[in-house]
Amino acid sequence: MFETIDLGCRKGRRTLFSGLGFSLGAGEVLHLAGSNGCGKTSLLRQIAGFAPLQSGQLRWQGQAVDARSHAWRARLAWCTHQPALKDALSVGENIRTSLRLAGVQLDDAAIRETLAQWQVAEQWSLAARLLSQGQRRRLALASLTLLARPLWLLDEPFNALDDTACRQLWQAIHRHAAAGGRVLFTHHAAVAGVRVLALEDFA
Amino acid sequence: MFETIDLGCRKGRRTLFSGLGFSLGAGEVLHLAGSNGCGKTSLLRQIAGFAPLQSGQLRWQGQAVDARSHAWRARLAWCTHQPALKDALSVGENIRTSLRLAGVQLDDAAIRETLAQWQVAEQWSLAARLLSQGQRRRLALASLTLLARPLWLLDEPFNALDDTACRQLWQAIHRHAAAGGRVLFTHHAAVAGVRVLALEDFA
Amino acid sequence: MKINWFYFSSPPRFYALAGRLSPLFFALALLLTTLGLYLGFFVAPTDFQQGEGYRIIFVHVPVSWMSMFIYLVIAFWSAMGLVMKTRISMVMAQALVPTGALFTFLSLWTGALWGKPMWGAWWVWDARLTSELILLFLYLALMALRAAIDDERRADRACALFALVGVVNVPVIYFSVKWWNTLHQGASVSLTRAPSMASTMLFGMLVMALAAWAYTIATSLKRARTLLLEREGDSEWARRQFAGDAR
Amino acid sequence: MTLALVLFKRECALVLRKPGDALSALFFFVLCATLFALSINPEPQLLRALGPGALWVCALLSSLIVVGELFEGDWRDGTLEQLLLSPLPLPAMVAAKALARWLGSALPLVLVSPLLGLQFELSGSALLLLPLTLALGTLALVFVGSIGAALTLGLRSGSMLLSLLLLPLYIPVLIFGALAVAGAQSGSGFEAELSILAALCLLSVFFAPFASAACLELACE
Amino acid sequence: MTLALVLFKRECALVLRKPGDALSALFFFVLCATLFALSINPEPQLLRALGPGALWVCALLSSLIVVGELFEGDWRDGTLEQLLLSPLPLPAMVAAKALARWLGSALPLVLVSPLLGLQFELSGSALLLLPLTLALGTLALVFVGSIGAALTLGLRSGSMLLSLLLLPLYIPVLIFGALAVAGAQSGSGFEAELSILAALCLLSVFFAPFASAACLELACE
Amino acid sequence: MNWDSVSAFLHMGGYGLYVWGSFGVTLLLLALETALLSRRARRVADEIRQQTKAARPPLKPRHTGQD
Amino acid sequence: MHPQRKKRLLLVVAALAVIGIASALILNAFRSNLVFFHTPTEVATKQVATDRTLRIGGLVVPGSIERSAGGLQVSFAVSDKVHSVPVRYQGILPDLFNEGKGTVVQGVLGADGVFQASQVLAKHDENYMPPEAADALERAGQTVVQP
Ligand code: HEM
Ligand SMILES: Nc1ncnc2c1ncn2[C@@H]1O[C@H](COP(=O)(O)OP(=O)(O)OP(=O)(O)O)[C@@H](O)[C@H]1O
Ligand SMILES: Nc1ncnc2c1ncn2[C@@H]1O[C@H](COP(=O)(O)OP(=O)(O)OP(=O)(O)O)[C@@H](O)[C@H]1O
Ligand SMILES: [Mg+2]
Ligand SMILES: [Mg+2]
Repeated sequence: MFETIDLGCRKGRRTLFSGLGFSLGAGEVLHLAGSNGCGKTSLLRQIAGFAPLQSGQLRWQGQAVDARSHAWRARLAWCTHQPALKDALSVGENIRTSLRLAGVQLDDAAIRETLAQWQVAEQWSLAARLLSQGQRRRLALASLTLLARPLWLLDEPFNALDDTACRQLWQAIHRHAAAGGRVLFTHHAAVAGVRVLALEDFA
Repeated sequence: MFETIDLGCRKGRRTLFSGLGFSLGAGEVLHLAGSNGCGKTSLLRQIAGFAPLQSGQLRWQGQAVDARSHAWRARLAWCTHQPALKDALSVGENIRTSLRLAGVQLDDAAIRETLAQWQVAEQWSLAARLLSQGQRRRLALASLTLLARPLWLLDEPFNALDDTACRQLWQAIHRHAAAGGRVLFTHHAAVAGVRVLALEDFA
Repeated sequence: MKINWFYFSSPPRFYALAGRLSPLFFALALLLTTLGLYLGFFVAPTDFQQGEGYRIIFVHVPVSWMSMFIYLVIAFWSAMGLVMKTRISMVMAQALVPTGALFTFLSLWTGALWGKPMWGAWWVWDARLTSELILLFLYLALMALRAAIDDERRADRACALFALVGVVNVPVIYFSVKWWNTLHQGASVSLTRAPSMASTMLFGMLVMALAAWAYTIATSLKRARTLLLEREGDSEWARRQFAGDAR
Repeated sequence: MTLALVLFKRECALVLRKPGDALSALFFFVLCATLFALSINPEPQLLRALGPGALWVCALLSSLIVVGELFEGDWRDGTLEQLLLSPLPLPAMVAAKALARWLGSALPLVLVSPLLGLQFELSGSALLLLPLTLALGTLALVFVGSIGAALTLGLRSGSMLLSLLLLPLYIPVLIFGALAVAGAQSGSGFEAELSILAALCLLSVFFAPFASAACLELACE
Repeated sequence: MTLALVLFKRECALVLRKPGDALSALFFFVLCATLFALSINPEPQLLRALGPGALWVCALLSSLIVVGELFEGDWRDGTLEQLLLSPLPLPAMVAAKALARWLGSALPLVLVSPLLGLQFELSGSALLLLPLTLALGTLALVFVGSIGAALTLGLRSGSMLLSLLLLPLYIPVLIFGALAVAGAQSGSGFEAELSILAALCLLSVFFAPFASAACLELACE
Repeated sequence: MNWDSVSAFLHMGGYGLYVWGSFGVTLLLLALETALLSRRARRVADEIRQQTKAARPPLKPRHTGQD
Repeated sequence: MHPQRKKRLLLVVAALAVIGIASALILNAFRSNLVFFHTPTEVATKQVATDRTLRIGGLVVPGSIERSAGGLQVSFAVSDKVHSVPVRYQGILPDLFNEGKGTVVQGVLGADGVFQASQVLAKHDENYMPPEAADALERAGQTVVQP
């Protein structure tokens, strides 16, 4: 069980949210909803340990965790609007090294297979700078699914994706949940059949 | 009448589209659809004159136009995933100077009113670097609506916007069309009641 | 009859023409070099001041002239390419750069080798030498710029613009000896007065200069052909060139 | 014209908002000159022989740094595309930006230079001439540099290419600038060098924006 | 350890893919030294007196440029956040990046330095010692510089702040490096300076990554 | 004829090193450029030949007779 | 006039003006001294500073070359036919250095008025001819012109 207790966030003189708590069991998917600027990204960054917790705590299996510890970060997969691609390297090199740096050893064949599912296998030897916005997104998501981390933190992952890629991402999310993973994502459209946390309730 | 005749685009050894032609009358809105990487952004950049036309021509009221000429560019409003904000300047300074540079003279009250419609008036004196993704988008769109250019070229304008902002954008588009303007936009979801150009028909 | 100047600006026609001319000029260059070397070493007499050392003139002057002239030609083709938007102009501009850089380097090299025994220094910072060094930097910059840009069209135009910006340097090189008092000697050969040089010497030098011309034409045409193929390798006309022996 | 003024004001606002960025050129200049002065034997004769050249080299290197980021920010955040669509003619835009950059980065350097000249034991007239030549020279360097900045915008290997491209264009300015100061220092006259410097400055301020504008169009592709 | 190796390899691949970026430090070094030599009267005596100090100053300035962009790219494109989530300890990551950067940017400079030494008419043993001290020195400069780079990441006025922060840390390296070469040049011995330089190098290579790692955590907020 | 012997020719009145250094390097570099150029030309030709072969659809005589 | 045209015309006029001013400035520069070396006259009339390295160019005065015992120390005078400057030098001379020929010396002017050279360069003219022709010219009373 992953829980957050009494999280809060102030920016300047404005309180974005406070007293925020939710829990996320194994296999659960949580949709973090709220209007632009209400603090979704800020919350995710706190959970990932990139911004300090301003109040409250995070708990994993009932134990308080330090969001900046290695042990905690090793559980996370993180995907935002910056796809973390090196423009000068090819698609293949990019994904291969980013996986290896995340501690995942996979042979090229396995990587290519996943890329093919995301329809970017053809671009394998294209420099990343030449990719379209959607293709960059797809690449980031493909490497996400290969990481095998229990908790996914996705900030607007559906941005810039076309229908096929959106379906692919849904499948990936559900597959991850079915395997006991947890997913916390932000999205602006309503999604049927997924638990919603409206951030504005904590404003 | 704005027309494109026989446009084509090759990248590397791949042909993205060829023989592309469409026309866009006054008051028309055209949805440019296609999967990720099919060339929507490339097409828009050719029309805006940022990338050279590889074949064919553009016509405005029956006359061929040079996409790199000042006269042509003065007709365009351009909005992509880069909101053209200076991180160090405040929201107010940003929008004020970008409007003046585009040749529009407006007093702060008028600008603030529009910003209020887009719900970013509160952030008037916040540095742009502190804005959330959606707020940056909103700002870019607010300045777009103030520009009073006849042809809007919007690359995935709905990205990162929440429901309210999306509705706001639709209203702006329809108002622009009703006033005789033309809108060409890319979007991944299907939109009811808007003419669609499927780019993949020209692949 | 009206001459169609754009006739050879079509890639296949240019390719064919260059293919015919290039070997011709190579042969001419070889011939003229042999003749020039013979004249320079066996016919031209010793100089009254510099002894046998002056024979470097037969290579130094042709390469120096060529180094400046090639830059002018590059600027010409660049301007043509920017204004007329003909692809061949840009290809020609690109094709001349390495040869120009080579000649500039050789001008510096032979000049330094000549300066040591005659002046007593490999190098001095006088106006002629400095401006010629700047010319070398200009050529190197053109090559580096070309190499750094992936998109051919952008590379063409960027290099053309840069070449045009740098062209002011050429008159500076040429007139430097007149405008400033330099260690480098003044012009021995000029259009406005009789050459201050014995005619056998002058003749050898001119033959070598013609050889340099022929070499430049041959090399640049050949390189232009290659560049054209590299650029338009998958076009119909390029494939047709090799259709015969592709079986 | 008024549009150019608006842009100019925005650039100035940016400079004022992030003074550290603009002043980094000044800082680099001071650092470079001081380290050079420190690294040699502090004999007046030696220092005086070295001064004009060394200070000018430092100014040139700082200008190279100034120029490197002239269009970078606008290009990265999409402002450049919007500027291309504005009614402001591109050369005017380049001129406004270059001028603001010069005011923000090079002018402080010019003003500080006499102090550094003292460090190199420059004499009276050379101390006066140094800022004058530097003012003319850095103006030329920044404007000519804008061509290089526009050409290398968004390229791999940008910064090296930039220095390679600008080297041949910068050397004449360096030579005449240093010669003028050295001439004033030795009392052998500096008018000729100064007027050539002024000519170079005039030509580059007027013509470089047109060349840069053409290059910027390419960079946006 | 193997992860650090992966990162190291990626950095090397980046260097190879954009050699211009890495070599810009080398180019700056050569440029700086050459222009400096050019700007003064090329008298052997003068040059020889100047050589060690001037070359070391040029190397220091180039290192400053190298260091400035150490984490910038990773920070901008989101890679730094991913690296924070990787099992690779942060200090190891810093070390891998700094080492790769040193190999790509500073080593060429070290290798070329004897040629430039010739330009300044350095004598035999100084010519040999110059690359050795530069190798040790630039290693120290790059590693110490990584602290500054991490501290100023994403700050307004980054580059000025960076040089300001690093200057006091850099000066000891400069002094001992230049002294060692000058000692070899004049034949008055250089062992003491060399061993201090080696000590500085060792200390900074070992401890700087830990300091930088702490600063990087702050930068990502 | 200016020269009494081959050694006088090589000696070049004491300037042998300079004169032959100039001519030698010049001829060498020009030859090198020519060689590199023809190698490059050959490479491009080979590449296109291979592509043409690959692009040609096998056993479709209809297409070969075009033009 | 059409405003667009007017603007363009204005621009052209401005360009011409800029070119004009610039060329005036440059021409002005060439009228004054812009030099690789100074002449002995300039040195004699103290138009150059004496405490720093400079270059002096001119002809070696015939009969002025004196070699010291070791042969390495030379002294000679450089003149531009108006003034001449005595020069002292220790080192190897270039092959073309000779009496009546052009030279450029680099060094410092001492307090005693003797120029202490650290480098001596030979400057020759643009004439090339066989020795016989030069002899013939000389016999005809025409000296070979020096620049
Ligand atoms: C690195 C040193 C040198 C460089 C860069 C250099 C450069 C040049 C250039 C660019 C030219 C062609 C411009 C013109 O035709 O006026 C030239 C011509 C010439 N150079 Fe040099 N030079 C160097 C050294 C020398 C030396 C040491 C000598 C003789 C001792 C020499 C003798 C000549 C001659 C005779 C011409 C032909 C002038 C004419 O008739 O127009 N050069 N040099
Ligand atoms: N040099 C190249 N070689 C091959 N393909 C290339 C090259 N450069 C770009 N491409 C391809 O061109 C396409 C560019 O597409 P563009 O950015 O216009 O797509 P898009 O329709 O806007 O996509 P998205 O919906 O993802 O934004 C991409 O598919 C990219 O992979
Ligand atoms: N210093 C500050 N003073 C006031 N408000 C601030 C300050 N810094 C940031 N903010 C506000 O904090 C909010 C940050 O929100 P965040 O980026 O988390 O939003 P979000 O929910 O992810 O929005 P979006 O859907 O647009 O991505 C923004 O509304 C921003 O205006
Ligand atoms: Mg957000
Ligand atoms: Mg797109």
